[in-house]
Amino acid sequence: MSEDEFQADVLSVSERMAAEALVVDVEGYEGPLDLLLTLSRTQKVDLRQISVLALAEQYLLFVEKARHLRIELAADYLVMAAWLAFLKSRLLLPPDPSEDGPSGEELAAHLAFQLERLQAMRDVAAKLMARDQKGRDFFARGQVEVVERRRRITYTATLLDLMQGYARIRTRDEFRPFVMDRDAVMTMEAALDRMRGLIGFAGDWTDIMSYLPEGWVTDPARRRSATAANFAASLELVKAGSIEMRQGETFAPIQIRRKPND
Amino acid sequence: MTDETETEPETDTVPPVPEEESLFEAPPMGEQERMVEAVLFASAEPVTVAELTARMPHGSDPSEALVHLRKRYEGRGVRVVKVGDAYAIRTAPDLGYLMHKETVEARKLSRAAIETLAIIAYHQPVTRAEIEEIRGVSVSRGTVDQLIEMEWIRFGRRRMSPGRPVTFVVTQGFLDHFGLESARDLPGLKELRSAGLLESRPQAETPDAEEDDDMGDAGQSELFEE
Amino acid sequence: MTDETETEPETDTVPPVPEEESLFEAPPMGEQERMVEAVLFASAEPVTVAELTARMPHGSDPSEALVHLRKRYEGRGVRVVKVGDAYAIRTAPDLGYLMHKETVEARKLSRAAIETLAIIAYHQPVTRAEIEEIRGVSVSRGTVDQLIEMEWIRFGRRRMSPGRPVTFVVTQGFLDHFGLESARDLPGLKELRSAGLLESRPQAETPDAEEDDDMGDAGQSELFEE
Repeated sequence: MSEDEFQADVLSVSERMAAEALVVDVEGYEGPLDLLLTLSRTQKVDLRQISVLALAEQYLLFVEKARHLRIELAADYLVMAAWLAFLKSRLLLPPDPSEDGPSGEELAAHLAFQLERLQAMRDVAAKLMARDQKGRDFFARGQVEVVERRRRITYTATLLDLMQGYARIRTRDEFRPFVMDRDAVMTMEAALDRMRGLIGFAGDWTDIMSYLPEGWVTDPARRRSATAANFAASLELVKAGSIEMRQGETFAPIQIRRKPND
Repeated sequence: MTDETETEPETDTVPPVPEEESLFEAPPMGEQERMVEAVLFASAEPVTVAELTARMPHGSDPSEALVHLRKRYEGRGVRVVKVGDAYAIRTAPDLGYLMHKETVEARKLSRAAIETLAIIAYHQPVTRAEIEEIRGVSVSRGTVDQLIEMEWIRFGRRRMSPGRPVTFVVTQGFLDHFGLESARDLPGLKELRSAGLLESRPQAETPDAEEDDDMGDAGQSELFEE
Repeated sequence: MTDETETEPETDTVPPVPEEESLFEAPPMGEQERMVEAVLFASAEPVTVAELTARMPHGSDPSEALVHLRKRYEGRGVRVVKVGDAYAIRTAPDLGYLMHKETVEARKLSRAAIETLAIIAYHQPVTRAEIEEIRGVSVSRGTVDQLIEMEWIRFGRRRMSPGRPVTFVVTQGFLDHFGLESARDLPGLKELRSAGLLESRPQAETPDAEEDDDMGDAGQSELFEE
């Protein structure tokens, strides 16, 4: 494989078909580096001797094809394409003395290194998985012995338990803003409890609003909640038969009194 | 007591191991003994001769292999015993006193204890009041006592604040148990989340509100900044 | 280390167990070997030398007993293996085919999980960012989560670099599962190292540059110093 400009047109039929297969298979790649590694195999040389320029060409061709076939590529594939286009220009153009930073050759060397390292990790991963494994090739004691029944209880927890326990608490905190602010809410139960105690004294018609507890009258939010709670509680008491309720006309004050004949 | 040389088990009775064993020829007795040994060791239950026969290559004679194996383990720390009509490897009775470790019954720590422990680990030194504030519920005395008894937490220095409350810190034993070099190595929320250990939830505006200024002091809270 | 009288540890004839052993004299080595044997047989998990010492009578030297015991089991159906700083008895791998009954269906690991595991093992301690740099793709939470849950990896020490990222390392459970004495014994580790593939960037021409000054130095490389 030469470092020369790599022409799409000179691809053989089989190569083109291979490239198309790559595109169609794009789902199967674990990111741009994985794709580059696969492409690099078509060069049939040791990764140390790989032509990064040719590889960049292949990759850009791949992206071009994908676009042509209207296949959406994930952003990181496009980022890699942009970077490779940059690398290509660095490799082809004479170095600009005013430019600092790594040279094209250095960038290319790093990419080759990354590919070689990824390939190496794949190789050792395969070696690792090919080792004898516990529970498959060799085995631990099947019958752990319990000789003396001395009942000593220990408590255990794993780091995972610990971290999840902590996370549980912390995320509960994060949640706090979404919890309703209980300060300004009066429940019907609370109103009911209160009114049951007060109603005994009210033999005459009294405005329901006078039953609002102290501190719940001025603040609009609290007043709204307390009014609703008191009204609901009053309805409950009417239902229970302990009070009567009336309203002269629409929007007139609502009045309640203890039911005269107990 | 056996008297074969240890490393060459099969020398006495067993013929030399044939390079290529015939498909229908039983493995040498030394090999059979190894097989029985491995099966007895790995089985959760005592194993019958019938079962050994079924598992071992055709033509094997587990009964004979068992005789050799039992002899080999005579006087050792473990021995081959007959349990009903099955066989198992058991600790020599005189060494039973070494086994108490295995009789320990492990139970999961309660959720309250785990949470309390976690708070101490992440915020140490921390007072009881602070633990309660973070958990949002009061901490029972039993929980703290249990953790102290397990030697996972201990009293730290008193806080220089009104009432001089005691603080709690985690112990070396705690670090050993959890395989940590220091409490600082505990992962932060963000890391928990990115490791998938924290359910992600649709967060409102703040994707990761990491502020925990409630304790404001020099505790481990800094771990959550970033 | 105590200087116990060399009682010919491998004497096949075990000396009669002393009825009453002196409080301050270690048991004879043959006895110690039996004890270690019994303890290792009784446990499914690897047992550390420290734990053996704690359980055995005062003055015992489990390390020496272990040397004898390992030798005794060479070539047998089960063998003594070293796992990190602990020891365990495991069946000989060539007999795995007899154990189908005990075989546990291995959880199928994804390709991403296997690669991530290998990267952690060979580069440990390693940060998430470094794993991503090597794989060229972001590490999904599920992957790390799964490996932690299998207790093959754990959080290691924080890296002393900006952001103090947590690192991942492999566990004793990992070593046990893959039959490794230590992470140093990972297949192909030496070759990778001399090829400079455990560094974070390509090395200069010198194939084995002595100093690796960049952040990569925290990696497996340190295992080789000493």
